[in-house]
Amino acid sequence: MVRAREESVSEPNLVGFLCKWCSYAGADLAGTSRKKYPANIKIIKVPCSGRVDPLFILKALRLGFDGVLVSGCHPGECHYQTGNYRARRRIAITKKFLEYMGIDPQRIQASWVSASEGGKFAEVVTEVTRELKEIGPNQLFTDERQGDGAKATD
Amino acid sequence: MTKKINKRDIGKLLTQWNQEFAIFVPSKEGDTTKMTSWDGKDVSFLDWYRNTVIPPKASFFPPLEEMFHFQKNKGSYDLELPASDGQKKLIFGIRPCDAKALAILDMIFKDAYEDPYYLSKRENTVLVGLGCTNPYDSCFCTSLGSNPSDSANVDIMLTDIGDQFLMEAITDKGKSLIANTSGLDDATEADEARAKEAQETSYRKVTKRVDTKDIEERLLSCFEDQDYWEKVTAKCISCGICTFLCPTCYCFDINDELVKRQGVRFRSWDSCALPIYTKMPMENPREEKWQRVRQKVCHKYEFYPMNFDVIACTGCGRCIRQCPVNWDITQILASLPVKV
Amino acid sequence: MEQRLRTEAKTLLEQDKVDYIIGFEPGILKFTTTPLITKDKDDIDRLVINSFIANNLANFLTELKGRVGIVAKGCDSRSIVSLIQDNKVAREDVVILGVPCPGIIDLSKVEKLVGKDRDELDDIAREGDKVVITTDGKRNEFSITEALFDNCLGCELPTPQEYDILLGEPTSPVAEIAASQTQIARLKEMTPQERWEFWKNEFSRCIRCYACRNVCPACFCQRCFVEETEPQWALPVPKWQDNLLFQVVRNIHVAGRCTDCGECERACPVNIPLRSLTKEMYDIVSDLFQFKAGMDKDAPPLMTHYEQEEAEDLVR
Amino acid sequence: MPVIDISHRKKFLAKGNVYLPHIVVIEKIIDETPTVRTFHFNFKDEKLRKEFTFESGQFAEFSVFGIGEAPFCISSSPTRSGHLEFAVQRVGRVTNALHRLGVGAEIGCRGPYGNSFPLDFLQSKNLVFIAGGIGLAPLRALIWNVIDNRDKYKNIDIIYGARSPADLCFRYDLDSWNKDKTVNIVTTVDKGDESWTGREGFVPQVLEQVAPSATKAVAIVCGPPIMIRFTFPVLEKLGFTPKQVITTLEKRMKCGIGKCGRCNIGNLYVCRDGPVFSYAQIKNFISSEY
Repeated sequence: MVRAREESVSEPNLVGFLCKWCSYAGADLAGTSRKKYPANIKIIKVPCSGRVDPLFILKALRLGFDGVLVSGCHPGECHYQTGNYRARRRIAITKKFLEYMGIDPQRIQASWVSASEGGKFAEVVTEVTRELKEIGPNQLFTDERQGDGAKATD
Repeated sequence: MTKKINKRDIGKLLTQWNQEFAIFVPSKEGDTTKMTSWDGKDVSFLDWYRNTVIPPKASFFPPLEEMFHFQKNKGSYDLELPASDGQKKLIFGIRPCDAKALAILDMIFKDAYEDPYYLSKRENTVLVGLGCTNPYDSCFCTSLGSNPSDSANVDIMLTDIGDQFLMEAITDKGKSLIANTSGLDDATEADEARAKEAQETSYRKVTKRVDTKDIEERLLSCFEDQDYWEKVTAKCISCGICTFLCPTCYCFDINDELVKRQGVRFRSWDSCALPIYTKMPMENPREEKWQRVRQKVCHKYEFYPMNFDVIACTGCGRCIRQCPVNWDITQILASLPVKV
Repeated sequence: MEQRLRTEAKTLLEQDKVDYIIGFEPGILKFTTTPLITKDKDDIDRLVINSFIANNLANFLTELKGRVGIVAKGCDSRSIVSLIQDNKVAREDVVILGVPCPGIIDLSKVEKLVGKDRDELDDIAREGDKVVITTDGKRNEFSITEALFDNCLGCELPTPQEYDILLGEPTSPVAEIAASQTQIARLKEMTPQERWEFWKNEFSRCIRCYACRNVCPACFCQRCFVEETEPQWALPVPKWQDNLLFQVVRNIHVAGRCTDCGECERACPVNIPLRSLTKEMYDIVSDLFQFKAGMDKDAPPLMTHYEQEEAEDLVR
Repeated sequence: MPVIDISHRKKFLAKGNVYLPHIVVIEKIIDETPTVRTFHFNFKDEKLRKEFTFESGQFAEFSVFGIGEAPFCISSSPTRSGHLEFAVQRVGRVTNALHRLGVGAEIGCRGPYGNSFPLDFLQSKNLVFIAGGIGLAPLRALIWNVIDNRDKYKNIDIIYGARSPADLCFRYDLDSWNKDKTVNIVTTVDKGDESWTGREGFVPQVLEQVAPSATKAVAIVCGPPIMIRFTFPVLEKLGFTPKQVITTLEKRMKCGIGKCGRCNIGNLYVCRDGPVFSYAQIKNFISSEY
């Protein structure tokens, strides 16, 4: 899945933390039902959206990813009852706080995608990718030595 | 060869030296102070400078330093040392305590294996010392064999004599620099007398004391006194301020970063106050705060003297001024429970 | 107040109601105080309460084993309550000696007001809503609002809400909210790019001494994420990127625990305006979830709680 | 100060810079236990491969580039040429990375550092080796040296313990040393399994049972700090004086050359003044710091 960055400089790199009970299954369904969505997303399966420490989001941005998507079960449908509600609080403060730091809040995205919503998953990824393309590559953590915002994808 | 220079001509002097040297002067950065590259005009530090928060050791042993680069090439590695700029440097206004600290650091960095990063910068640098006229209430250099006008460890020493600085060449490096510097006047006997008087006045202004007599033995005798160390370290928060800002602390860490097959090995300041400093996977010999503080005190006043015959503290007082809980090493040294 | 404190503290030790007393004693340097942590009644006479008791002593609670009598200003008492909410401290193990706090004097502001360093001053005295700074025998009067810490200017509850013994009459807030937020307001006027550059610049000064973390009562993790090596979340070296990542994540991790006590900023040896981060997070949490840290010891902590309907507009 | 002549250790600096590693190649990997591997390695540089020398007990700093650097003793004996060896227990970031490497991988190596076992002092003495777990690695560098010069030394006792039978390292060595009738080997495990027929019990206890004579003997100890701590008093009881006890220590190290500061015991640095110490040298500071 590692693209040669040189070939498509403007293509955003997105990392998705997907809850294994719903959104990951939703992504799977999008694939098996041949819904088209951009291949810009690198998926990391997590046991619950509540597992996503804002640290993961920062680390992804630090590594040069252009955006982060956290996706979990719809409110009320968490496999562990409350994990997604907690994720919601965390993401809300993270998004607001990073905006204050000077990071475009659109780089931090969240969605509720159930296991049956393959279509919604494809839509979300398409939409987020388009938005990330608009705001341009993540140069936040680059400095002289790393030049063009090197990706630590290897 | 003693000269003098008008204070208002310091800008001109630095401009002249700037031809040959990169000049570093005390500067404000935000609300903190350190030695940074001179901008070619600002000499306002002459008005506010007492000492910098970040010690000048940072110019020789920076908080973060690239040791070498490595490139990964199909499983093979090419290593490359960073190119030396070869630029000669001059630090203007270093205080006697900090200059002495560099002499202390020289010992460890020359010991056994030469440390190429530190020593190359050291060899390339001229130290122009500036005697203190207004030491802090936390300074205690006079207890450690130095004083606010100590010229022992600089190349050129300046002493404030009112509108002028008396300028003494101390080392050969300093002598040849002064010989090649124009616009200096010869100092008169009266100037030297004034300097002497100023030095004596400064000496008296340092009022804080530590008693260093038999300090190695005293520390050894209470090394195992856990109750004592626990009590005097209770308020320590185990941050790295006192060690990072200490002009004689030299501990460091080594870490790698690899991004897209391009890597760097860094060395960075480290501190014996942080638990992770000695942490091994199964065991930490200095897990407890009192052990770490004891290490800091003993290293400076017992172990370093055992190895190099000099106390690794110059009495600059930074650790006292900057401590968030106002922990004071001189209180510790004064309260050691000595077992005779 | 000081006399009352000494009496109460001595009684607590004598009646074996606590194992330790944590308070303040005069520092060695002029106009400073230093934490006094003791089991010994003979030390009690050294306890002081004055305009320089800056430290948030709640920080020591998670470290001490046993029952503790602790001197607490308004913000400190909220830190204690927050620790109780997080089950880090048991309410019955602390005796809170509450100090109604008229605001603490920021020595670096005083130094700037008169253009002299702390040790060059003869006296700093609070006289009502004035501060009188004497240098070279000369009195300089300033409004107290010019000399207090920023967080004291914006303090909502100077009198501890949670206490066992209140050592004086309740005080009212200084309430110079705008003055306490000047730096944040300045930042908010900037473009996002300018703000990022600002923080990048500030964090390039950071030396990673971790004083901000270690002085913070809300930072009580046994092992901080920056010390993890597998995976290594942040390089343990003072690169601005990792310094910034550390501080941002630290702020997110203490969201809902931070009481705006200002200790991180005060401790920072290179003067990074850390309170401009902590206070903004405090406000975000307050705006989004109407949550303020350490107000109610029986309330669930911010991050363990939720409402059915909230912050939904941020999710797709 | 303990001025020590280390000029012989400086022969192999890369480009004159003590921190710059040489590139070495892993030639063979042996699984010792589920968590310990021995790596056979050699220098990439032809000349260094021929000229590199070291002494039993010395260590080197090994780097996995991009991950970091860690010290390991050279566990092979200088009396056996052809390649060098070091053994690694998987416990942290660098050791995990080393365990992920395969034959042919390039790593960094700088050294040799530290002092070595005092062969002159050991000559004509009875030697009692006491090791726990991977602590056998540094002693192995000496044991092979001694066995290859067998006539210079008197009796050899080896007391070696591990947590379980599966945690015993270098079993192939134990087997070959055992063939020598003048070498007495006692192995023990903290807790045996069904197939274990040997001794059970901690090393210090077994040492007390075996009770080697202190007469004209030297004990050489290496193992986890807790084992070392409990072994010293037993040796004392058996009549060994502090000078008759030699140990090689491990602490967290970074630079390997006595500068980075963390590995001190009192004024001595494990990397520079050690890792081999007599108990007499360190007993002032060891109780509360090791």
